[in-house]
Amino acid sequence: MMPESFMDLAGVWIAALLSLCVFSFLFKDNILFKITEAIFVGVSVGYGIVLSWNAGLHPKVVVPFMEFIRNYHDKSRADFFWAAYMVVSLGIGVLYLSRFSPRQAWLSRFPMAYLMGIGIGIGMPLTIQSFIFEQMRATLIPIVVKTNGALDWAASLGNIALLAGVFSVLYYFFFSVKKSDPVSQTVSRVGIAYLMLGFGASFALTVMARISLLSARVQFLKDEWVEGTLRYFNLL
Amino acid sequence: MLGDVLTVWLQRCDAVVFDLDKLNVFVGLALVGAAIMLCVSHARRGGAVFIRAVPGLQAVDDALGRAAELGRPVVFTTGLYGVDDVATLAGLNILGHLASRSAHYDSDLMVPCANPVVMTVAQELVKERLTQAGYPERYRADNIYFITDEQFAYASAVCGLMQRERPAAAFYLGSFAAESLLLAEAGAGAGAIQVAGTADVSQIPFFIVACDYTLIGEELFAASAYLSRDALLLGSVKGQDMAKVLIMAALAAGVLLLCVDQLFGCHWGTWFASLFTVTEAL
Amino acid sequence: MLCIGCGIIMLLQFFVPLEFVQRDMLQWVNDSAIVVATFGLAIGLASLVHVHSTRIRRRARGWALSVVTLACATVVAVIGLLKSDWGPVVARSQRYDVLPNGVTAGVIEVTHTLFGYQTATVFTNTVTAAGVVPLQHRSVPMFDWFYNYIMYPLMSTVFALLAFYMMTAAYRAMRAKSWEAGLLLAAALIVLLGQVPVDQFVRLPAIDGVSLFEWLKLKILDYPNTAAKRSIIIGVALGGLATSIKILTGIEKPYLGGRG
Amino acid sequence: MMTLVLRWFDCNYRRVIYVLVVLCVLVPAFLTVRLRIKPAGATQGLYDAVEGIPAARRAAIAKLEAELTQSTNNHDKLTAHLQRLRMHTNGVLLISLDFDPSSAPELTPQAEIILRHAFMRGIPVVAVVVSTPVGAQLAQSIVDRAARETQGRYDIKLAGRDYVYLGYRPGYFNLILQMGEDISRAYATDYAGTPLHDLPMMQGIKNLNDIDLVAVVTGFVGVPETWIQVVKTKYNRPLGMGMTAVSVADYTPYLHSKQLVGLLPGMRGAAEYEMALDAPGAGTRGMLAQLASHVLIIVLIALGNALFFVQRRNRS
Repeated sequence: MMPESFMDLAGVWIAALLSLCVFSFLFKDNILFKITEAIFVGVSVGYGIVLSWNAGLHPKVVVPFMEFIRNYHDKSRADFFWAAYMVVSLGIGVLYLSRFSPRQAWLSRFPMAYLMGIGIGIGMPLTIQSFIFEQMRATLIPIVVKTNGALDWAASLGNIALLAGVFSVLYYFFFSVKKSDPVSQTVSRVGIAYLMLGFGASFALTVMARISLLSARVQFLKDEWVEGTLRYFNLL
Repeated sequence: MLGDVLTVWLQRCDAVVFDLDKLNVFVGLALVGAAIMLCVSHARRGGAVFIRAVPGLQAVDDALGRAAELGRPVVFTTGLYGVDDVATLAGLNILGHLASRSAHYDSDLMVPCANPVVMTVAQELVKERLTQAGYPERYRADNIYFITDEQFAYASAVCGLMQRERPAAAFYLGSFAAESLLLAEAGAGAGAIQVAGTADVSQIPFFIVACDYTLIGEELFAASAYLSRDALLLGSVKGQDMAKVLIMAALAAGVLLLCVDQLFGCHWGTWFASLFTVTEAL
Repeated sequence: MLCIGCGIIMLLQFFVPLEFVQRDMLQWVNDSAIVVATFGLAIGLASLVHVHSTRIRRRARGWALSVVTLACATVVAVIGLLKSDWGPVVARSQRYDVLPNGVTAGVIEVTHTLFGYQTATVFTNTVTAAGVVPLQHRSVPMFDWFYNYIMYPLMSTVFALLAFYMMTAAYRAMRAKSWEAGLLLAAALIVLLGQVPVDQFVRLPAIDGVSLFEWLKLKILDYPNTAAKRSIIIGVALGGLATSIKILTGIEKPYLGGRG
Repeated sequence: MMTLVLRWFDCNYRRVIYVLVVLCVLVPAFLTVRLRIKPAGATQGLYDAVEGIPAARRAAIAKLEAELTQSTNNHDKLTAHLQRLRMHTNGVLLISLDFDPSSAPELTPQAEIILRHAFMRGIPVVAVVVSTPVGAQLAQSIVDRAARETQGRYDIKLAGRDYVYLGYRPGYFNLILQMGEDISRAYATDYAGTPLHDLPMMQGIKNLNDIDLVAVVTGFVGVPETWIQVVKTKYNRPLGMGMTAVSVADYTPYLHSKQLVGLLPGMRGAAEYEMALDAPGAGTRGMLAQLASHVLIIVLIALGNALFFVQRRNRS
């Protein structure tokens, strides 16, 4: 890979040096990492501001609102409601600024409550639907499986193992039951066993993805930084 | 006659105000809600509720005490997400209880935030709790601050914070994504006692491996009840368990019906399973 | 109160089948949340500026870093918010795209503008005997350059630190201190062995057409992993619902400083 | 002496491990070793499907010709279809590169080797991105590079003639559904803005029926289901996939139920594919690093446990 222009070459060098500074943190916290961290935080905050304007507020609210004001005479009733709602939202948002005055700070609770209420309200039915119901439907499997009229041992045992796991883990999570008798203790333990096997497996499963990330960084340093620079100056 | 009227009426309703395809979700929500509210009202009338020990939470006091002894700060984070995320709200609830307890110790409670709204809620919460506990002067607004909402910029800033401030205890309670292990390993490197809890299934293994105590999934939501020992909150945990009993019963019934299907070739189980389908609007 | 009201309205809207409610109203609420959250961002920025400016004023340890942070944020924000035709061109370059057989396929012209938000690429296709040859004009705002050469490399490098941290975490904490930890360890080892082609180096029995460890890995993923995940998800959903109900009914009010 | 070393290691184990990890990843980056990996069934399935695209096209043409001679109804429609099929006698591959930079390290080698394979066999390629705007530029560079660096039936692979890159459009469910009916309804223009009817290659490709294999390389959950629903269930076209190692386990059932012709698991899938094609590349290099790191982590876990048990015995 060769940088296309001088700006790209400069960029690749900056990117490479910043990457090395981040890796230096592994050895020891040092001034280079501190500078990199400051740059990272700063740039990302700036980026966040630009994004929330250019990909959120501006196209979704400001542009339609301006358009509404310009052609308000041929707008439908729904559009009027929308505009009014936006003005109200603006009002709720402005209440946030009351935080800057110590005496009126309690007003800022309204926007917080408003955002929380919306989030919770939208979330509740979706939780039931996509978490509880979906998972329950997936768990509804028979413990006796027949294929072509004959008992399918492997499938049946597999289903039993799965169901035993789901029930015992659910039981492990019971909070208000005193689990002092040996039966419930055993069930809880089976639950923990399932949990631990599951966690160990997921941990190990992600190793590959993380190593690929590191490989990609190393590849970047080798291909684009070292080889790219050499190619740019026709040394390779 | 009455049936006809009802059907017509229901059909009309279907078109206007209520989506009958989603009736099952409504019933589910109502059942869970009823279970929780029943137990809460039972608790309000003075019914005692037992709640089992949650290992991570017993360590909270030790961790806070240790921080005070060493004169080092305590770091608390709720993760990347905003207040529309329930796990974040659960984390904030715990932050409230933690603030009440840490008030007696006078150790710095640092809350670096990745979401500005969470920051404002956290500030309000800690201030209120410290005032209730009688130490309003211990509230330092600068300790609860916004860093950035970018995942890895936030993670690197918190890693740096861990290395420089060397907190005695670190709490990660809320919603986390891939940054979970970055935070937890940086904290472990700084020698902090770490308590983590998240509802995000894919991040629990990392916390389990790297932290001293981990609240697994649902334990995060029960934590505020456990810490406060408040009767109403305990009641709601009981309600949660009741709802779980309902779900387990439904599962058991469904599995049995499906077995009957397999053995006798009928379709009761499939019908039962279809109760849990929701037609997705495309 | 507001919280309860909004919550219940949004909860009920889910069940109303009107197209207006299902599509437009959700959109509206989304827009409204964007407006309100923008003020939240303003508060967050105020907090950021306050923390850093206090540090700079007091000349606290590392105050120069605070200057760097604030400067970077300002520069990126200004560059991204201004329109691209307001500012000067920072750099201009031309490149001939040469194919492996030596034919010049086209000219790519790149300009870097100081201001602006998105890269604009204009293609002018010219048809020649060899087929379609693109002539490309690309205008890259510095904002985009910042993303490509500062933000993205930093994001992926910090993400890549996880490769190191996984190793240390595994070494430090994956020890068979108890039977639970032992199970976790065993599952992890089996899956690790199943992930890489071990059977190329060691002769292993094969089951169902895959090598032993891979078979074991699939079984662990199919049964314990799925069972654990499912129950956790169901539990978490219930816990979430309980917390939602507590907040909607005012048993817990985080925004009012807890109970009361 | 031994205790001294152990104590030193206990203090500095982090740095030692970090150096080892760097070695594990750095050394393979400079090596091109031919790993003796035997492609697993799932990988071989996708390889065979790509390899078999020209044959599948010939079969499809023959079947349609036979149908035309036998029946008379739908004559115009069938003739038009046959004409389109005859324009690309080598068949057509549709590839979707649905990943963003975070999963790109694992998935780029997969996409690259599938593209190279197609280009080597002279199979025209339609490339799309359906689920992430961020990935559009990335995907373009992958497709362009594969085209530039592959020597195939034609010396040079040209955009518009040998491959078409359509870019990203929002709303993936409807997008995929529309592609089944008419690709030009889903994508009016290609990524560069040229209308599809101006592209020579697209004359012979109207919808999914003119495509012999759909390959989806994706790092998102939910997107594969949609592809399966539309491509397999609705239009019954062959479908293969490439995924990150993490999400593969969730989709193996589709492989067993024969809804997918093949499934590449992460970096390993790419390496196996490269071996099947006998063209070691990024996947093989990556796999070498994976192998080394997996061995390292296993050794570290073993070492940690050994030290733990030794310490415990010493104490008791």
